[in-house]
Amino acid sequence: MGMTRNVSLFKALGYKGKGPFLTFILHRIGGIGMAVFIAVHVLASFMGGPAGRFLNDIYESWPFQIFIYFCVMFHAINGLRITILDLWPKLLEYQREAIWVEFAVFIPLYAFSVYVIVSNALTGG
Amino acid sequence: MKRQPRVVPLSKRGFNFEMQMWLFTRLSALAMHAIALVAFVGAMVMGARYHMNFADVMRWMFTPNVTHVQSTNLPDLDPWASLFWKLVAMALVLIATAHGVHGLVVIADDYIVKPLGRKIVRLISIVTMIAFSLMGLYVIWFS
Amino acid sequence: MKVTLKIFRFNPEVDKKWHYETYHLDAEPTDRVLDLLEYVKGYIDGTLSFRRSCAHGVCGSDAMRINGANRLACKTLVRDLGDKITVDPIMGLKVIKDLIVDMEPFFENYKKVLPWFINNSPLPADGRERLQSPEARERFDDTTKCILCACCTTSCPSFWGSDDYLGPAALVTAHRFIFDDRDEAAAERLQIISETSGLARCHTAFNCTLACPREIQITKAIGELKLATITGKLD
Amino acid sequence: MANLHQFDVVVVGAGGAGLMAGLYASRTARTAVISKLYPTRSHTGAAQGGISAALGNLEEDRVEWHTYDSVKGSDYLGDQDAIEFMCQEAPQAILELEHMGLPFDRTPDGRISQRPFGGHTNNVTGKPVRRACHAADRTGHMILQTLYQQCLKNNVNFFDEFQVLDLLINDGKAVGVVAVNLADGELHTFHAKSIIFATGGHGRVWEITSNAYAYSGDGAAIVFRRGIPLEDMEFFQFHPTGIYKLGILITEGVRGEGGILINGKGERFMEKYAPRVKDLASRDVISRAIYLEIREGRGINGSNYVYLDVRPEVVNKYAALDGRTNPDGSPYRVTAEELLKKVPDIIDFNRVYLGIDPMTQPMPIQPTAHYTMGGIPTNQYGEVVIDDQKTVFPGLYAAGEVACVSVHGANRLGTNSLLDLVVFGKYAGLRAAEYARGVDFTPLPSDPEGFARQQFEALRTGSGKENMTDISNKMKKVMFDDVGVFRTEEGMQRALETLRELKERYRHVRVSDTGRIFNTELLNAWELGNLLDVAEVITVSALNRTESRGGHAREDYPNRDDVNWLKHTLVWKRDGRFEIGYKPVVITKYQPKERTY
Repeated sequence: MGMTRNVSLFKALGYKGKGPFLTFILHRIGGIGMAVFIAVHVLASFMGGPAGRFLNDIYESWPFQIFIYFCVMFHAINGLRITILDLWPKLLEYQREAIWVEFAVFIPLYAFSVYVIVSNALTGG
Repeated sequence: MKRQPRVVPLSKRGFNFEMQMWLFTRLSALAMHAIALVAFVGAMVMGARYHMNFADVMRWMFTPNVTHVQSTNLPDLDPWASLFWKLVAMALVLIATAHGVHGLVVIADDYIVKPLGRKIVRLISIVTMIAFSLMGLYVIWFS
Repeated sequence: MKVTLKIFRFNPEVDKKWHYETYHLDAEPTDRVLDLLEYVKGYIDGTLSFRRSCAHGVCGSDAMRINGANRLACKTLVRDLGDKITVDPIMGLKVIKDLIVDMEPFFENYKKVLPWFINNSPLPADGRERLQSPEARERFDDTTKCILCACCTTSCPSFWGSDDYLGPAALVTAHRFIFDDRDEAAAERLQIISETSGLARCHTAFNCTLACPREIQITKAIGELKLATITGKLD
Repeated sequence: MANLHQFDVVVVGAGGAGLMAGLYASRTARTAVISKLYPTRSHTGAAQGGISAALGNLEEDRVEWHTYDSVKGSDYLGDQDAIEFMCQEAPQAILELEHMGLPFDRTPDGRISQRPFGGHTNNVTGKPVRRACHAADRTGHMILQTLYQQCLKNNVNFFDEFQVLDLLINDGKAVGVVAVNLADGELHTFHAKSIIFATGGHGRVWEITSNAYAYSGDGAAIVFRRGIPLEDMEFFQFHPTGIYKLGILITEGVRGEGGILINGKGERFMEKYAPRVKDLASRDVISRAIYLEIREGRGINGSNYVYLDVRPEVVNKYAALDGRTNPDGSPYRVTAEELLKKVPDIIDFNRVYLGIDPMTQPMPIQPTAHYTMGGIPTNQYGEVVIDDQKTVFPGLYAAGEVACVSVHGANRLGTNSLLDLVVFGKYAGLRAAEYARGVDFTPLPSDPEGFARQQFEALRTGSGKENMTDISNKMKKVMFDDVGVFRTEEGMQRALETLRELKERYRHVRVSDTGRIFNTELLNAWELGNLLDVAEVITVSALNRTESRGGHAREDYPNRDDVNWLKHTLVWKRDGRFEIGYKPVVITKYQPKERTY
């Protein structure tokens, strides 16, 4: 009887959460992105040879760099927010402000990184 | 009215593996931030200001391993390849692998509910964690 | 004002698949979404099914997803939504009919945290109340407000993943008892909620806190529980 | 019959009284609680202000004072033996709730906190007394949650979202109930030794009401159809302070904390109507005062509402004028922050529904239909008594708002409703279990589901075209206009005619949903039938009583008439006709006298 639990990934992403929900999603994306990158990177360094160099070329390309910088920076800054709030739950009442601070730190930092990456790519390093 | 402080003894407060890993995830995050900071300060002391660009400093902070900076214009690679940085980089790899693998387990826990499934995930994760830690250590030691 | 109301419809006896039905209504800005649903049911389509009772946000019957976020239909006013309103059932529980979902898993999770007062010590010799300071009472005041509407639990991404997660509502209930200094089963409860299906699955997405119609600081309550498992301190 | 269940005790309704009865019965008997809502959705949860008991935690208070206040509040129609019993049991009942973990607010020395409430007085000084035990303005919520939790702990069998449709009687005894499982539309028969009705009131008969949609008088209508009389149905309480137009309740606790009623001319008008306790007079008195102010054009902007003002500066001003003091003798003063702690939900309601901040603006209020004083006649042990000879109907019990003990008489004292359901819920549960221990199951009548099925099928398969919302709205309007705060012969006759017209139309009501799964339309149609039946009984009773007393205020008979009317009304329906009987009011210590505040 009835429909099964009605949560597809699409539906879940469609939930109108606010800032913290978005950061939660991005944190996961960042974490998984990094895990894959580091795994491949370590594997490539460990193996060496042509395969390693091929992988090296991929993650030295600028679009990949933009992606992985996002993963690292966002995961790190958001992780710091979560850690601070988690260890001092009293601060959780200020979670809205915490999100603002987080973006105030992340956006300029990441924008600068993207600028550097893109300008390096355009000038050929 | 006077109140007795209420404290649950360690064995009964539910501080089990799950919560230990929860705490570890937070503490390891702080540790990684600290290591990145140390790497950054170290890089500045070792002359990164004159010889490296932003991207290279970032890469060095990400893992303070000499291979991450050897293609830059640094005149003297020796301080960057010291035992100290090797140990720092290896500590980071160990912490990061544990942190990351546990993160993946947490994600898997959200979707895999059956006890057997969870056991399998944990088994795979432990194997993966050890393998990648060893590979990481190997790469750093011999670079 | 003219309002376009889009409602999730699913009749298990007729439909294979759900669909949206759109209604065009006249509404006052101060109308509750519940008033609109009642109007549709009363004058346009009597088969529309939803739960409701008190109609002013204290019974917790009419939790639904309104314009994408969980709220109580009786506590959400048209003026705060604009003229396009979409109503869906809450997520993560089986849809039985239209906006009615199967609440059993939700209550099952609630029952897992021993949601009742436990104190097996003898009563005060004079037979009167157990004493409790106003500060000690204040400690768990926030979490006594829960009306079990399920807005929080069904807004939680971990709960969407699987209903094995106890969910915010059950943890809020655990908090209400664990931090009550008259209760004696804090240790038992802490051990129940610190399992994989409990605290560790809270990833602080805050959807629960923002969805709560009683404005309970749910994430904070769960945060305090997490620390309690580590420090053991219940003050 | 596939769906037959057998229990010693079956409780119908899972509000405060039902859960209390279920909890106490389940200690010694196999008990089931059947409810059309999840228990935590019951309307007990909406009760705000408090539950009274002469605990004397903050100042001197006595059970006798509580008793007298209740008798006086009831306008001398309450049965004094029952009131004495309730007030005597009150402190123990409150303490038991505390022992079950109910989180009452606390005094600085750790005891249950109490606050003043309408009609609660120190009988010596005549000043308001702190008697209402409270948990912020969520006392009912805490009671409901605590009792539900204790029932879970005690493994009470819950049948959630089962609507009871019929009472089964065999051999002059109550032997069971028939219910429909809303989830799949299946009928279930519950065979029991004792049956406790705790289905709540019927405030949805009126247009402006603080009551839940679920308050459709199901219990009263079901037993009435089965030949049980209803008592004192003309008495219904209109709470003076409902949010304008919506009817959502603003607790008397707001006035207990110092809130003041203000008319369109900016006057504190309660000084005229109740010179001694002013804004803390009994509810019927204040509701009528508001109506009179409005009628004489002193509503806000000449409209039909007045203000309830709880802005701290106003509270402090009038508290100083009244010479109000704290328990330690210092002058009473409040800050916005303290008020916010004491009545948080009220402030929330105002912000959500009116966009008003009560700390800076007064709240627009009007009287709202609130509480059923009448109902199924019972004695103080919850046993249903079916005539003036105290004849008990075997196996049938009632408690809570659906019952008429009668402790509320013509007007209920604020906070006595929660007390009523706790005390009489408990005793009904205990008695029902005790009775069940001593008897065997009486067999069910043949085709037990027949009557229920016939009612349901008639609605489901009817070919009528009448819109039920229309019928319902007409009923609510006529009841509010003509059988509301003030009543006249002419108005009530008109109401009765309209009701009979509506009942005729109801026979042709259209139910478009023919499904079985969660057919809420069918359910609502059935509930409307109950409301119409109950509305008719109310009007018939009210027309019959040619006096004014408590919640029953007639303009054509403005005075209380103790010579002719110091008696309870009983109404039966026999062979399609109403029969009215009476039973005497029990008077022990308190002789009727004029009621002033």
